Amino acid sequence: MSEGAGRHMADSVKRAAETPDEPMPFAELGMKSDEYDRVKAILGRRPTGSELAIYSVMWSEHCSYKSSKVHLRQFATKAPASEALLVGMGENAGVVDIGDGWAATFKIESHNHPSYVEPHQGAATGVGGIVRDIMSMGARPIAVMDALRFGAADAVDTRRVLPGVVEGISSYGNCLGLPNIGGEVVFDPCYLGNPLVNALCVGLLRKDQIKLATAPGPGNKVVLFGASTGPDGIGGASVLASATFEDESQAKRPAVQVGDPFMEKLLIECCLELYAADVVVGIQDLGAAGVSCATTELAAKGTGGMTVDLNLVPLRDPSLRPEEILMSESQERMMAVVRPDDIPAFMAICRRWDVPAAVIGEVTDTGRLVMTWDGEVIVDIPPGTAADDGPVYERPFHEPAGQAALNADTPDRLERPGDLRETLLKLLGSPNLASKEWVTNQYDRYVRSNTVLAQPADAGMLRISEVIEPERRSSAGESEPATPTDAEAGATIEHAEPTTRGIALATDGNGRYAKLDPYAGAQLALAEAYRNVAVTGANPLAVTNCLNFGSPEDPEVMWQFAEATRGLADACRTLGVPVTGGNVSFYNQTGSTAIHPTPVVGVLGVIDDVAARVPTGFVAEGLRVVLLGDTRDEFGGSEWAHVAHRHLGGLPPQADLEAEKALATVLVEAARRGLLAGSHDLSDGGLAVALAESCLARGVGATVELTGDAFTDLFSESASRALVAVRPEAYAEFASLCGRHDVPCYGLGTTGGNALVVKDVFEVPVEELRETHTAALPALFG
Amino acid sequence: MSAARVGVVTFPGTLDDQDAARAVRLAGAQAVPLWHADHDLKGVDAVFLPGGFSYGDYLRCGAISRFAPLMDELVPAAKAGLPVIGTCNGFQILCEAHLLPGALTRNASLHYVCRDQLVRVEQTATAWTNSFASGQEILLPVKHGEGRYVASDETLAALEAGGHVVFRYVGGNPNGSLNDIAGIRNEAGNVVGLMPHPEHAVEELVGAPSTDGLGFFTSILKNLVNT
Amino acid sequence: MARVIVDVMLKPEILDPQGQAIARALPRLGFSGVSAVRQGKRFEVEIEGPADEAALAEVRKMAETLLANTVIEDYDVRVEA
Amino acid sequence: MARVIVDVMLKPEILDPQGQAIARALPRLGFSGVSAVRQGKRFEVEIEGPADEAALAEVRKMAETLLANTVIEDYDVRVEA
Ligand SMILES: Nc1ncnc2c1ncn2[C@@H]1O[C@H](COP(=O)(O)OP(=O)(O)O)[C@@H](O)[C@H]1O
Ligand SMILES: [Mg+2]
Repeated sequence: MSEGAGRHMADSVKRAAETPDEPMPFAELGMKSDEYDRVKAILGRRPTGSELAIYSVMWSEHCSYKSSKVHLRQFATKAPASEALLVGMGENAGVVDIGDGWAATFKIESHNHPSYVEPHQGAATGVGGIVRDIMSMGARPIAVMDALRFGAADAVDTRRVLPGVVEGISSYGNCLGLPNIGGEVVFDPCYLGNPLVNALCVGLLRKDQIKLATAPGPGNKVVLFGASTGPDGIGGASVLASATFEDESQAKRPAVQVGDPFMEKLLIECCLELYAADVVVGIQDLGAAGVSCATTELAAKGTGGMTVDLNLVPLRDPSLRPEEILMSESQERMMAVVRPDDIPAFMAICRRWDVPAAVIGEVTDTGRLVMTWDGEVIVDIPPGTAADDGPVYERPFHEPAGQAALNADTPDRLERPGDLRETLLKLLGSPNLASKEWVTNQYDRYVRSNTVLAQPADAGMLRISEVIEPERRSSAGESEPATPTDAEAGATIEHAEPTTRGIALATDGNGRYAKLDPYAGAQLALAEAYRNVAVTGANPLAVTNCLNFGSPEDPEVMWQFAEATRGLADACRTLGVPVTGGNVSFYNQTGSTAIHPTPVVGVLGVIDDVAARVPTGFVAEGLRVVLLGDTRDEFGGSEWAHVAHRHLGGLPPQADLEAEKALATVLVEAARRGLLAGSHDLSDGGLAVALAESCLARGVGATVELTGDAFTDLFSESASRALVAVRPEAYAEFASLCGRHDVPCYGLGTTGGNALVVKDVFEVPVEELRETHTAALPALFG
Repeated sequence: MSAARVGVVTFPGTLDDQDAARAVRLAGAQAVPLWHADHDLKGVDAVFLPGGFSYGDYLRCGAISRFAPLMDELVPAAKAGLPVIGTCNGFQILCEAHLLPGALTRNASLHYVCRDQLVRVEQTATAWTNSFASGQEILLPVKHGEGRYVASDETLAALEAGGHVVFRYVGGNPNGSLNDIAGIRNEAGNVVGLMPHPEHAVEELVGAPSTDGLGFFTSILKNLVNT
Repeated sequence: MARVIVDVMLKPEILDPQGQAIARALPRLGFSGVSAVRQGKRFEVEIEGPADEAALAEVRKMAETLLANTVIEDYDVRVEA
Repeated sequence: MARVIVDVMLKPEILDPQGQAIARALPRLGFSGVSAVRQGKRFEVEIEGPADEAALAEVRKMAETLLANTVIEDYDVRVEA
């Protein structure tokens, strides 16, 4: 029935008023009947198909955080006072003051499920999405990181998922010119059907250039720019488009989104030039829920009203219905609010970068978001009701039935090894502890020329040295005289001299610890990332987090979530580092079996002078090897229990946050005074693995002596510990610094030679360590 | 007398232009931005075609860029003797533009590779390598997915016979290049292309653990002063 | 000995950034009259025996499981003319 | 409106690691009887007018200068059957 213009009429507001009882497919769109009733109450009538599209996506778990909100609030209410925090939770990404007028914005986000369905594209678009979040704050993205979790390394499906995910991250991030400065690769059978792909991006901007997602100023124009809108990721909306009209065109609607990193690179440069030209009043990236989300959020945070003509949205597929346009998750799109006088300049910059752009609407002060299609009003809603007033659930939770038994099954019953040399090699060659070079060699870590530390390092570190003004100027080829980018012929590339300042970033998370005790597990994740930043000499400042859990409708999962958020919020307060933003990923489960609760925590720190950064490991011979922190008999959730016995039980290591804080203070101060020649934090695999990795860093061996039980000393995973290499002449000063802060400090031995020697226990040539460490992943993945 | 002026070209998708400009400045020259859409070389003394993913590396690396208006100016200028260097994507563009023979294809490993790579300087008689000693081994990062140099047997034989292979990988070939070729030059020696990145090995603190890349920039300065 | 051709193209509804970039570049290169370009893959599979129904069925299975990613791609198998 | 197909394959003397990797993987996946695989590109070019000789000449030029790198690749242009 495609006569006439070949286009069906859309369900209009007028029609909705006339057909109040027409059944709408809210359930198919994942909406509960009480939620649907609320929409009707808000509007005083049934919603149109387009309105239902908007409410259903905006009130989805993903966009509204309806199950997590009540718990996430603690990050704000318990947040420590922080002078560095410029923009906190609730914006696209948090912003922190890093000194000298510079600010950094960073955030981590999940793209788990899409990466299982289509690993390459899922992971690639995960990177693309988080990069746009950072751009929308007014920043230049300067680096990415990726925290990954897969099923068992030798599982057949892992061989499909891992190479695809890595290739997706590699192809997208490399093409954007963003150095990849760190991340994690962890294997555990619990992630087999639910791999985790958490991508982090950090951006840099001047403190006074922060942009916000807001649409103020009636009369200002709404511009959609970037890729055209196609039928990507709108599985649900097709139901709607065909529900009220029998329609033949809706058969093929892919759930998979394909990324175009080249378009995103153009968008980055285009946005930066738009910001520099000061032609952007407000800006929002298009991610989940696409145009629905961008228009409702911009309008809700601005003057409160907006009109949009959906016919003006540039389409890749002309058969798209308005409901589908609203829900499309096509990648590489942004929405800006622009003063009418600035439109010519805005469009000229977009043209210069080959970025398609279209004015699709206008800001109003009516308090209504009004959208039209073929001249008819199809949406007329108060935008805040969709963007901010979504449902909030106090989901029931209780401790899992097996939790007490799990905690009672301690590793004490496990047989401890006689041959510790063999144990070390077994751990070092196990997929979780083996070298991740197979992965990281596929990532560009050098582009932008500011990478001070990257793989293999405890934290990635970047020098702050950025061009403030867009430097690439054309002297010809632009017709509009209004173009703000015309520059004199022969202009040299403008630049800011590199500062000495730097930022460091680390992400960590341990699902086994969190499974044993989600409260402590989340704290340990934070403690490890915090420690990884501090061992490089940077002062930890702020936190982002990605909370990966099973179904919130399962009270046992919800308990894990409640405990983890409580633990993380408490630890942030104790350590004095606020949460600036993050992401929740629920429903990571296969059938009724959830993944281990996996809070992944990212910490950002600042170092005044990157020349004072402490490299990872043993960099020279003749250094004193010093262990900081106390070692207890702690094997619950340890890598040893996992590798040697496939055992998970007992309690995770104790999270002593005061000790963690003291350790960081000592590390940062010692770095500032130039006392440390090298360092490495202790985590999975304990001292033995830290020693081995330190030797591998530059091929320098070491001889150390233990005082307690060798197995415990070598393999326990007690937290709040680090290994440092100190020049002999600096040792006294360093030891007294430790004393002043009550940080236990044990001289273990000296660096040098071609082997790791643990006196009276074992000796392993560095080459043998290297062979074991590097062979594992290539053997599995080719 | 003003400093030597080295043009640094930006195509859509170029990534290492800032880095190249910084390296040019570190060496004491002036970096002049050249925009792909301009028909204007701005009177520069030499041109650096930096790495990246121009046009997303779509179709083939460098295939679309070589049609840029700027290339209409650059190709005749290079043929007339203007010193030009292309690194990584810049090398690919030079091959696509037929300023250098052969082609760069998908790495034999089928993976993108980023690593610190030892490279032997085989030829110092070029505008960009005269500061090096012949046979000198230098450490530069490679980072590319399509760096495997291929050419017909005749071309390869001619390159070798003429001494036009300027750089060779040593201690492992990262991409399967024929004859371990990392970089080549044209007949006249003013046009050089290589896959490794000198601009990422110019400062102690950042990039690869080496400052060997500086030699490229001191070479071109020496060359410009001498002419 | 026979040669079987497997053509693999992105499904029509899936974004083809490469094809789009080529199509956008064409006018600048002086080519007009092209409304769209899509880029896909072509495989030449040399089989040892004759290209009979059994062999083709085998290649089809190969296309389905290995050569094409059927989440986003369609394929077509034929004996070379 | 017509569709012109451009097939681009590496010249036979140029190593094709992608094709080789596929050929090597086949036996592991249970496929036998394949002696070689080569991977190339297939372009679908939609032209606005009819696929007459003039249009084909234009596409051939496009293939020669842009779609294929004739240093290493051969191409074939044809109207879709
Ligand atoms: N997925 C990844 N992406 C980028 N870098 C990674 C990734 N996985 C590991 N790395 C890097 O490899 C190095 C070693 O990793 P790992 O052994 O997990 O470090 P740690 O034990 O200190 O957390 C680190 O520099 C880390 O940032
Ligand atoms: Mg670490």
